[in-house]
Amino acid sequence: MANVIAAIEALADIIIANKEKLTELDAAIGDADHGINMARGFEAVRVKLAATTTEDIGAVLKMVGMTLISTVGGASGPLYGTAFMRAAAIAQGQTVINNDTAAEMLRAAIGGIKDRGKAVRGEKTMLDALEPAYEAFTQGMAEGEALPECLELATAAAAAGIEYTKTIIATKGRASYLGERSIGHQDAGATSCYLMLSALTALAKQHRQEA
Amino acid sequence: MANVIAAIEALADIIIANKEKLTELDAAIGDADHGINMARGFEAVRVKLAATTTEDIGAVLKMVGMTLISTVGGASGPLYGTAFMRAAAIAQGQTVINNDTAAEMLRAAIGGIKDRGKAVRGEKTMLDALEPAYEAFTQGMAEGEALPECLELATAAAAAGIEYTKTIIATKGRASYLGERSIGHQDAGATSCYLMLSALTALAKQHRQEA
Amino acid sequence: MVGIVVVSHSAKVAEGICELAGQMAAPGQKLIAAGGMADGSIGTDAFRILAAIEEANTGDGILVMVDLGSAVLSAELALDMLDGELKGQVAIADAPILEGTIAAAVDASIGQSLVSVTKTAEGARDLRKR
Amino acid sequence: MVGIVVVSHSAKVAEGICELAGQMAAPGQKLIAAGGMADGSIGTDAFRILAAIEEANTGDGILVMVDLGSAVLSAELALDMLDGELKGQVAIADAPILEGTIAAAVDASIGQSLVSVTKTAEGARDLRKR
Ligand SMILES: Nc1ncnc2c1ncn2[C@@H]1O[C@H](COP(=O)(O)OP(=O)(O)O)[C@@H](O)[C@H]1O
Ligand SMILES: Nc1ncnc2c1ncn2[C@@H]1O[C@H](COP(=O)(O)OP(=O)(O)O)[C@@H](O)[C@H]1O
Ligand SMILES: [Mg+2]
Ligand SMILES: [Mg+2]
Ligand SMILES: [Mg+2]
Ligand SMILES: [Mg+2]
Repeated sequence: MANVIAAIEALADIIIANKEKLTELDAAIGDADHGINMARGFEAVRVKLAATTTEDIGAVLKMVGMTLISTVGGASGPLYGTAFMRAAAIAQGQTVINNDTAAEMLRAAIGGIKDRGKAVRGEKTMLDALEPAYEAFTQGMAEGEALPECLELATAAAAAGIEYTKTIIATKGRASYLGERSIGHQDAGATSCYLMLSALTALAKQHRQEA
Repeated sequence: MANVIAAIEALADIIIANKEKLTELDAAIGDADHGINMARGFEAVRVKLAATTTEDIGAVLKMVGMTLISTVGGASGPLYGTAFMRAAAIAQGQTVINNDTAAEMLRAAIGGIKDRGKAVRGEKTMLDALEPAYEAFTQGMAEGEALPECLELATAAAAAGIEYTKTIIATKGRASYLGERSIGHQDAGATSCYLMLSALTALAKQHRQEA
Repeated sequence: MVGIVVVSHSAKVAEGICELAGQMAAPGQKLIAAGGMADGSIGTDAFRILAAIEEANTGDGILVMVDLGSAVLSAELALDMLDGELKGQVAIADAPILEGTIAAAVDASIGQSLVSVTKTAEGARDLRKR
Repeated sequence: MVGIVVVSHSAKVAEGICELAGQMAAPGQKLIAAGGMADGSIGTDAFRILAAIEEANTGDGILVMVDLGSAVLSAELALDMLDGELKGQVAIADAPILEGTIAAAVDASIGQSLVSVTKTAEGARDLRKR
């Protein structure tokens, strides 16, 4: 995998590029700000990243988490913020990451989102992308796949998770105001999760080709 | 009784002179604005009064009611506003007022306050000054007293009503937030009622002396 | 869509609530703030409420949200000043002002009736925040 | 006196509520607004909440009032960032933000405990406006 700075840049790029799409998804069943929130957060991350010199993955992820907490503004701020902070704790002091550590980081991030948001799978949230993604990732590992393939499997599972969110009622977050009327719409937070995983997949593949 | 303009001026004078006292009373068990509210209202009434030429008591009282509604701001705004409007309806087209009409105006004003505020006597509101005042006024009439004496009796009854408000729990208005802790404090709105009655009494007596 | 009027003693509160509810509402949703007094003081003014009700009126009914008991007095006085036909199309919600307005805006935006929107606003009392 | 922090997605709402509650409160009562984001956007920011909690702290406990579920997430995150001792003195009310803050301010102003003030805030859900 490329270095952590490049990875975070890739996340910022894909989120900012999809600002409008994410906002539109949130407009249908929420308050029309998920893209705005996340883009504001990752714009701030980009600024901090420009001044970052450490290669400590934990330190960089912690910076990302803190920045999202103070700039995103919506529920996704404390949720992604906590997720990055928890992943940071796992990667503390490390400069390269193997499959096992990556899986553990993803697991810790999901745990953070669950602790913070008290949601479970099936409530039409980012968890409906992330939990299947984690399962697919570890499944890939068990089958001996390398990091790019594991990430690719995770991304595909997250995409399926997005489709699944269209079929269920939101019971957490603002979309729960709509009750049954939230059916038929995909969750914005699940979509931003998917986008980030897909950006990491693309980066990992490109990095291997270059290597 | 002097003309209606002089009467309203007397009300404005006494309220504005007691702005701080009324605010202090409201500070103890409310939100510290009754004097500010009422003074703002009667300052606006003064301005309107300067441009008033009609001697129609109903028209002047209606102007007073409308002005209080749009400038007082607190509960006392719609309450006194409604009271003046109801009294105005009784005095419509009249330029002098006898005891009977005065009593009817007071009764109508009280009815307006009750319709608007849905309070009854004993809830620590302006009604605890006004209802005894009305009873004393009509009692004085029954005993053949002239308007100044009737007003004097009404004012004394209102003063007793204020004392009574110290002994009871507020169950309407902001003071009800305090529950039992409202005991021991006198009601600001009952006090502004008393002040207005006392100003009218003084004016009526002075007018008779001058006559 | 049922129009919504937000009456608060504070102009800031009324405006802020309308902004928050507006985020959750359909584009054409009327959310009219009637906060504070004309001179900027804290308080409520029945004439401002009256004007807000007229502004919120699209023919589908109007729900008035209030912050405190004294705002109810001003709102009811405003109703008394309305002409009979419009008066019958206005309801005052006995609901938490912020939570009720947001819930009501979501309901009104999908074209629910005044009765339904009022019930939704009043039901916001039972929404849990966590 | 228990300090009170008002967390809203809207800076206007948080400030306005603090003004309204301040009218009913004793002079020394801490009422700290933590509304909106540092750049003025609508949202909540756990670091602003954290700073507000510290500002509201007088040693008698702090009650945090929130507008919407996502404000709870930021408030709980702020609590997680507090040192252990202070963290134990902070409660987040599951109460209507405006009505609860006013009731809580009255209760806090007469020196009631954090448990009592929290209960009063949460009881505001059952206050009727008329
Ligand atoms: N309690 C929760 N647990 C997990 N995810 C949640 C929760 N609440 C909301 N979300 C996610 O956050 C997304 C909304 O983020 P965003 O629009 O930025 O915040 P807000 O809803 O506060 O405006 C939702 O699409 C959902 O995926
Ligand atoms: N429902 C009511 N019926 C009659 N009088 C009331 C009612 N509510 C409040 N009042 C009177 O209004 C007075 C308070 O007026 P004011 O301080 O101007 O308004 P607010 O309480 O809104 O700040 C109280 O002292 C009381 O006499
Ligand atoms: Mg959103
Ligand atoms: Mg939002
Ligand atoms: Mg007052
Ligand atoms: Mg007031």
